Amino acid sequence: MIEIRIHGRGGQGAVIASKILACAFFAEGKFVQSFPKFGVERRGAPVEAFLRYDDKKILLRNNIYTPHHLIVLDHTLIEATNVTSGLQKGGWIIINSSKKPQDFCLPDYRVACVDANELAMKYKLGSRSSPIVNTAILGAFAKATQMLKIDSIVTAVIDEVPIKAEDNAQAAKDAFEQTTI
Amino acid sequence: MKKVLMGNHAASWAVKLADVKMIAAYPITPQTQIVEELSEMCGSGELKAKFLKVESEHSAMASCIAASSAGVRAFTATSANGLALMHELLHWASGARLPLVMVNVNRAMAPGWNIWADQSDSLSQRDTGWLQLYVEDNQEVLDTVLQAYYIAEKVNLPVMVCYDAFFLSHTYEAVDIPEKQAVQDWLPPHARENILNTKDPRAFNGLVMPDVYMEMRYKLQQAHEEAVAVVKEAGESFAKAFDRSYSTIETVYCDDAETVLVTSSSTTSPARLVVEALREKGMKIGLMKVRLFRPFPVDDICQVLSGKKKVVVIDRNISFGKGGIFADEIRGAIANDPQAPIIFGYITGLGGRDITPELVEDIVMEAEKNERPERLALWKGLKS
Amino acid sequence: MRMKASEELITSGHLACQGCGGTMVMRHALRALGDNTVVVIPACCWTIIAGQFPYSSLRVPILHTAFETAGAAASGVRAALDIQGKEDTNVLAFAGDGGTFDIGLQSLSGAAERNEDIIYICYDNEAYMNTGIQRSSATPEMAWTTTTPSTRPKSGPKKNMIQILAAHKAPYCATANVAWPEDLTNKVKKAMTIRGTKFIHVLSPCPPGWKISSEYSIEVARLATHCNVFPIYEVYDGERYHINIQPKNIPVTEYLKAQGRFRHLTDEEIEHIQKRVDYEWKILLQREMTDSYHMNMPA
Amino acid sequence: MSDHKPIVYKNCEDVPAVVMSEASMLWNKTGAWRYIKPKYCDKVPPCNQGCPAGNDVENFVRLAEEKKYKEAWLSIKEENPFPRVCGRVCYYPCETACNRGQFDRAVSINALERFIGDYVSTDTKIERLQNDSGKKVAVVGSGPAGLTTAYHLARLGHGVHVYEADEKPGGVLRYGIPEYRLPKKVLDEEIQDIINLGVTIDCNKKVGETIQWEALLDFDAVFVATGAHKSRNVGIENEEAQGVMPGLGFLKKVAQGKKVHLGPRTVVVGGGNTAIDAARTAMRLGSQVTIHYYRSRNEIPAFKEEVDEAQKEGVHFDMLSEPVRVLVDGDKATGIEMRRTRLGDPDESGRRRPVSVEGSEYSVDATTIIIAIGEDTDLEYLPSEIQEERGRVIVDAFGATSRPGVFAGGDMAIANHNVAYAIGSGKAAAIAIDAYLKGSHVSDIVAQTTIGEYGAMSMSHYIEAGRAHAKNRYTKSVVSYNDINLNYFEEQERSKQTKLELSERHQNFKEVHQGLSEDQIQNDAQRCFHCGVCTMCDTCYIYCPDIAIEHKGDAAWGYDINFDYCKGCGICVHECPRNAMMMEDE
Repeated sequence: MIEIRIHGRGGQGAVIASKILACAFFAEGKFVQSFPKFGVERRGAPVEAFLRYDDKKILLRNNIYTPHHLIVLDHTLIEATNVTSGLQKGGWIIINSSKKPQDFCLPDYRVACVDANELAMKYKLGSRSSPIVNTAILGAFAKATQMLKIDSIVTAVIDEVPIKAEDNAQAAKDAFEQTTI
Repeated sequence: MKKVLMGNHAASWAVKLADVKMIAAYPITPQTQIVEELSEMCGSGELKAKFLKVESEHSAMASCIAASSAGVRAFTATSANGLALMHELLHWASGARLPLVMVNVNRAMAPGWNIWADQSDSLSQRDTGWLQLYVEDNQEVLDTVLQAYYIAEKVNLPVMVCYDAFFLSHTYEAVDIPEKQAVQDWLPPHARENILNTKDPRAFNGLVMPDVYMEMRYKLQQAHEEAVAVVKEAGESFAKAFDRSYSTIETVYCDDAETVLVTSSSTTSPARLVVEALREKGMKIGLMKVRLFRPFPVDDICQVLSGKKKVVVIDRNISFGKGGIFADEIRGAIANDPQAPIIFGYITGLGGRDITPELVEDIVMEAEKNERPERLALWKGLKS
Repeated sequence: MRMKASEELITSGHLACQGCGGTMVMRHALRALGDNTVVVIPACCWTIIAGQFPYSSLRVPILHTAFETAGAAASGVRAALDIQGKEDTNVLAFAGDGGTFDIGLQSLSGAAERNEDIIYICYDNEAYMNTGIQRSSATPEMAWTTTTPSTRPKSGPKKNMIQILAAHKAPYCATANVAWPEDLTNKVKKAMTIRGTKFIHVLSPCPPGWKISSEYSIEVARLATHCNVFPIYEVYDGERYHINIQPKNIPVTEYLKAQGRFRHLTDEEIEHIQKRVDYEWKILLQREMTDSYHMNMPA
Repeated sequence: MSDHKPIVYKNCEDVPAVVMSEASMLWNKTGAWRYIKPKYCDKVPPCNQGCPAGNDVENFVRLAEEKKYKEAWLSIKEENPFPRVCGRVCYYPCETACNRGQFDRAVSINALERFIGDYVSTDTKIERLQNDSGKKVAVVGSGPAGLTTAYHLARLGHGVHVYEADEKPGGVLRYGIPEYRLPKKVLDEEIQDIINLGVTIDCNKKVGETIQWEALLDFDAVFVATGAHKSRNVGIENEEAQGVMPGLGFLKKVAQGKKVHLGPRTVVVGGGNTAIDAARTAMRLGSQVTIHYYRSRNEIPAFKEEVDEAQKEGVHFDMLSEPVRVLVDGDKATGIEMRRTRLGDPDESGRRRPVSVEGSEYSVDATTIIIAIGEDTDLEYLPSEIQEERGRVIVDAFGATSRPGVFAGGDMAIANHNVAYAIGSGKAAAIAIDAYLKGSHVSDIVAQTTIGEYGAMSMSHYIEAGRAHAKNRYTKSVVSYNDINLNYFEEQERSKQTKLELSERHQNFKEVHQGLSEDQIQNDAQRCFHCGVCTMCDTCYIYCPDIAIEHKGDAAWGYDINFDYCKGCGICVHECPRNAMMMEDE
């Protein structure tokens, strides 16, 4: 069973990202479980969402404390919060950032970056002040982890995103291409 | 069709499939997405129902009672304080013998404000005459809401489907959504006698004098007793139609078990892992999931537990001054059995505290270690 | 409108007190509504008047419902009827003043805000009569009740329900009085032609509660209007006022002296009530007048 | 399942699971809650009590309101053969009594009666009520009393022979009331209705002269009503002079079409109706007229309206003046000496007594002096066994004299000298004679037939006590103004009769009052309170909280009270607009 934790800010779509990813894994035949950090979500405040997938039915009914991988929708969270808390060594950290992986000092982990903000702007997803990056970054996740196919991500995005589904899917595809590892 | 759905949306889908005609609801976390989704469904026209956006849970229940009295399938959903606000009307719905279905997403009662999982809200309503089913995962949410209509309309009693806040309500899992036609074939169209009808005008719920009130209450109790079989029948016929089977209780490894772990709702899932692991270690342990709480399936439970050495009950709820409610109910059910086991009642996970496999194992091992419980209410997971 | 007793939608044998005004309200309302009507009754005198199980004193279906739920229950019935294609069936919520002014105000407000297509009649006997004359927020100022003894009578004026409903922009609000049955039936008939929430507030004398002899029931109710204590008017869309019955402007003392519940009043207190009544009446007249300056909201 | 029986659940299984009604509450006989019970009872409207002729005023007003003019006419005719006459000449004590008068103004009952009479009479026949009894009754005098008795007796099946001293029937109606108030044609037509019933009117037959009293005794009964037509003398000097004439005599001559030469100035002495009639007649004959009356305008006994009309027509009034002597030139009167009076203390009638003012004499020129200070009866032809007192035959309430079988009525027997009373006395006598002829006792039917306190008799009560409309009427309980529930009435203007233009009233005898139009009649009929009489207004029905009042049905009049359910709240009685109900003990 693999556990993934997504960090974001309220309104960035961390929970949706978690769900889309779950759908993508589900499409690849996995058992999945996706859920937000059970709390009080407020716009702008740091939020977390979780994802489990497995080859058998998932029977855990608790929060994820020691994730295998992280997705970080906003690189400022890395300084602001202890994102790597409980993260298992060698795990991936997929960061939305124009910086390069080596710019982050995360020695125990594998880091991948993609400028999802730029992609969001390119496809006019969200606004400049609050770009919607949750779909694009999933392309980076697929690219970096290779745990699932980009096509699965694209299909899930198209199924799950209610508006601008194609643009979101394209953003994910672009991210897949532009991810730096 | 399988879809990744949050528990709340699984409930919404069931309501849509059941062809519910009237929904009245008021927002409360963690129930809200159920009715948000239903609102979307009504808005888009895929569900042809009236949706009353009432000003309180109390009015939601009042409207549902009224709509059901007027002969249509009605639905509402709530949690915690919302449910408590409905309390009076819960009696009204059962006393009026209405086949209402309500989802209650189990949430802790305030104060302090706590929106997380805790069964105390619905268990506080155990004496209102409603049937109560506690479910474990999102698939069961959908399947049970459908069965709830089946059961309710057979016994003319309201049914409450309960599941844990966030652990199910907000958690996405793959759910197999039955075809609409298949559901319609299995769940007969809503057709009832004794409804508000201007062609045959009757007064409902009027004054009942002492000379017959007791008989009517007796009939209500009778209906509850009969409902146990109906719940089983619903589960069996559902299994035939959809290949997923349900009953009043579910047992795992109980036949030869010396110790039986008893759980309900989402707590059952980690318990399955624990029992599986302990079995592998050679421990004679079984698991009993109690799905039907009202009516309490006394016979089914006693049949499983009679003769066992120990029964360990995990309660994510408490009846203050006594202890865990499932544990207490089981004690009461089996009290007259000469082969009654020793019952360990554990309270844990209140207010959304995680129940991890480690915690469950801890509980089981502690019970295994002690000959008898020190007291009725044993607490696990308190800060030390 | 002449009907045989057997054609009336309310039967004899009901359990109302002698001279009950609330019973007359139901009778007049049903004369207008006809048999294609569902009546929703929360806890109130009518819970009893309708007769105990297994009987009913109405020839239309009744849904007895909890005290505070008339608005919501009527909404539920409306929804269920509509979804079954029975849009032509009238839904009448029939509640007392307690169930309307006090405990049921929330669900009524909800229904009115949603503009449910229901007729809500409050038969106002100005106290909790069914439980034995306790004050409600419909109890008039300085009246005696069992919870406002004459040594400490009800303080503060009666709540203005029509204003509350008018503030909801209910399409039709009206007051009525059992002493003018035709006005009442006409209002119910008018309400039937208007979609949305119709609220009719009917003064309903209660001989035991008002401490009057039963035969004075109508006479005292009539005085209430002629003394301007209970003006009869309509409010359309919460804005346009129309007074239906021109009062004879009789001094309130005539009305008050006719009732035991006001027996304790001193001349000064009566004077105080008179002043308030005059004031309220003037305001009502002004509201009616303002009508001519009223600017309609653009469509 | 019967609605009228309670449902009994014998065992637990019987009890339904759902709280749902199975039957109505009709099994619950709430009549047992009652302490006292309501009752419909028609009472006496004050107009009915006030009508000396015993008209069922309220009834004919109601029928007129329903535009059932023929029924209204028949209703009057049941009591009174002279609706058209009364509609013109009655001084309408009914209107004086009318409760509406205290509210705004009385209903125009008199004009209504006239309208009904004029509207219907010519094409409707009055039927006899009973077959020929074989009995014969002699009626002496064909004035309103005699003709009324004749009329009722004929309807009751008796043979009636009327003896009239004059050449034509009608008495005072024909010879005392001028044409402009009562056209002879109207009178003739109403008399014809009486003749049509088989009544023989034998004119030019005067008892004691052309027929003897004894001959009358061959009849089974005798009714005498020869009126009061002997004009009183003032008792002053030269009263017998040429140019001085009695009022009634003057009017009779005019009525007979005889030429009367008045000269340019006529003085009328007196203030009664005869005086006014004489004055107005004299006006119409072209004379200037002055009325001298020894009290003031307030005390004048003539109908106020007549006095007003006279004044409008140009009659001068010289009040507080009394005649002293007739001034003559030879045997011809040239004027009259009058003297001023002043008002002193009230006399037994309550009016202030005139007191002569000595030394205030003055002369008035006159070519004619009409003395109209009252009329007396002439009882000389009656045998002594018939007792008299102060010039009147002594009779009981039904006109029975001291001699069995002989009855008397009209001005010769009663104090009130006017048409309505005469008609009333004639009817009372007819009832008494009928009873006498049948050998029954009048005393048994007094209560039943007397309406109210003033002695008016109801023929309908007499002939058919069981008739639907009269059935419940309490003959003594008169509805007062305070008994009326005024909440149900609004002020409404009284209809006003149009009158002949003043300019058209000279040199002719055209009828002055022109009656009311149908619209006016409707207006006034609707103003009627219907005191004490159920009009099926539905007030009781609509307010009954217990649905215990039920219409009798499409055809029948009135309501039934279902005492199985009536809780006795009393609202129906209290709210009845017209006091046609009452509460009574269980």
